[in-house]
Amino acid sequence: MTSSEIPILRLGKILLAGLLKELDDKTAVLFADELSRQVSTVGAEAVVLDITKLEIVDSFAARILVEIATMARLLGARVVVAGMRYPVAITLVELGLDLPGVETALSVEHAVNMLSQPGGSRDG
Amino acid sequence: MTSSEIPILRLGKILLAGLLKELDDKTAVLFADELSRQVSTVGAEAVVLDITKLEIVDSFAARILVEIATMARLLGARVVVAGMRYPVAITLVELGLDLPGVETALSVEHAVNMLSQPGGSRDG
Amino acid sequence: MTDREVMAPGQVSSLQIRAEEDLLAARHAVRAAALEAGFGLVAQTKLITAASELVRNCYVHGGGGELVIERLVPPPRAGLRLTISDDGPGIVDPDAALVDGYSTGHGLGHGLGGAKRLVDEFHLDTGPGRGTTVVITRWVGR
Amino acid sequence: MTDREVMAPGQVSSLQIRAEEDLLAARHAVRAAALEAGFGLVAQTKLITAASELVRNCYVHGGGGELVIERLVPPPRAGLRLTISDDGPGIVDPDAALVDGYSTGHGLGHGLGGAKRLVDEFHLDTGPGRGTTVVITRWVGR
Ligand SMILES: Nc1ncnc2c1ncn2[C@@H]1O[C@H](COP(=O)(O)OP(=O)(O)O)[C@@H](O)[C@H]1O
Ligand SMILES: Nc1ncnc2c1ncn2[C@@H]1O[C@H](COP(=O)(O)OP(=O)(O)O)[C@@H](O)[C@H]1O
Repeated sequence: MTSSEIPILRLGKILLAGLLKELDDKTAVLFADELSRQVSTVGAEAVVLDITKLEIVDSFAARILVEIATMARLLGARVVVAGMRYPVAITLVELGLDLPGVETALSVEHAVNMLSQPGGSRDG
Repeated sequence: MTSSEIPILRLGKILLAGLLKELDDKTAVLFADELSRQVSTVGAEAVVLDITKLEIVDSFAARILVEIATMARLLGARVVVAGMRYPVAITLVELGLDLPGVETALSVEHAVNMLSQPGGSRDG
Repeated sequence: MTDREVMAPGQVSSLQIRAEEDLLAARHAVRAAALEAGFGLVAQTKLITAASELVRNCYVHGGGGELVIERLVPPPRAGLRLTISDDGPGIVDPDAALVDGYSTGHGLGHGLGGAKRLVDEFHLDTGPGRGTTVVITRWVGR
Repeated sequence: MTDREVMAPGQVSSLQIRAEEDLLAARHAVRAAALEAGFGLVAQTKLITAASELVRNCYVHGGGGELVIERLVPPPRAGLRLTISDDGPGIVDPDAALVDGYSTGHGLGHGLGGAKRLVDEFHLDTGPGRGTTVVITRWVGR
């Protein structure tokens, strides 16, 4: 568990974080700080953000996801956003947002498989 | 050692440069000149910029890093920025900067491994 | 949660937007009303997301204000109408503000235009010094 | 380095920004004060970076000026306040200058808006012919 209340688990060189139902400003900032600290200290090569629980992704939350992905990329790690609900995907497209630079996977399992393949592409 | 005081080492077809704690205007310009000269004469295929020591990357330093990457790319070499400290990554994202077109790696070791894999992609 | 029992058809409820926590409360209130009104999962998500964008604008750009939730009953159709209003600085150029990517802050600038696309009816009433009022409506079963 | 001993709580120190080397000296002074005030690693980095942006602006756009470092003690909270001022040409449209990507020079245009996001309080006082003064504050432990 982290100070942001968002659990971050370690799976070898992969960090796995499960976002909660809601993503507010304060939680997001604490989580981003904690995650980048862990990427750096653990030497994580990839981060999987499990957003299965997230019911709403508005432009604010979308910005946060992109910022977290950018931060991890600057440190040299890949970020995969996994498990987006289909109403969320439909809504994001209608908002005109497409999470630039963020890789995606159907589920955490898919994300981990994708990351274990040596030839996995680096860009979403 | 180079005239810019930033050491540039050669590892086969890779040039490895270790930036210091601070990156000022004059050093940056001298370093960029020296680096592009060496990329060209050595026929380097890649450049690894080790920024492990760099404690602050403001928008000036970010511009320099992007300019060096662009310069090397124009000469046909890849550039990987390695070892960014996590407070620096957090701060850069808050500044709204993301080093476009610059590849990144967790450490120099990761960068060199990444560059030795034939299938390594070119963009982050 | 007793949220699901709060609104009968035709009823109106309102909520003050004064603090960061009110954004979450607003979302919960809209979700409860949308469930009650019988919206499907996608329609619900769209409406809550639109509300989230507008309530955040009301808080961030308008300095706070109010959300009114109105349950519309037939005739002509069942639906939900949300009114988000503030007495903030208003928007000087509303047409520009509706364009994707336009933001005077650190936002993505997709909130206003995006919210408009997510609902069936959208009315924006604003001007310099007049505050901002947005009324959005979504009908059930479309 | 004896930098770490220079500032007692409540103390004020100042530094002239006249040459390129002063940018480095300014950063060192802010770092020493931030360490002394008890900021964590991330907060320190944010504050020094914000100072670096503003001191560079003071030098590049303002033709040089002054940095004042003020150690704030409780009440209400411990913190650091930096005042960066110059008698340069000033900024004609401060709102535009705060927008990311706006630059009248060769910069990235993220300095002013970025610095604002990196601190807890930000005050910009400027106008054509009036010079530019920026006051930023960051509190310890947030
Ligand atoms: N309630 C409001 N009061 C004042 N200005 C507003 C309000 N809502 C929106 N605006 C203005 O319209 C712009 C665009 O809004 P929006 O599309 O939601 O983008 P964002 O909120 O991401 O900046 C805002 O940047 C702001 O200048
Ligand atoms: N101290 C200053 N004096 C005069 N103009 C300034 C000053 N600081 C900033 N500006 C103006 O504001 C613009 C935006 O500043 P900033 O966001 O820091 O971007 P940059 O410095 O990269 O151009 C500058 O290009 C300049 O026109």
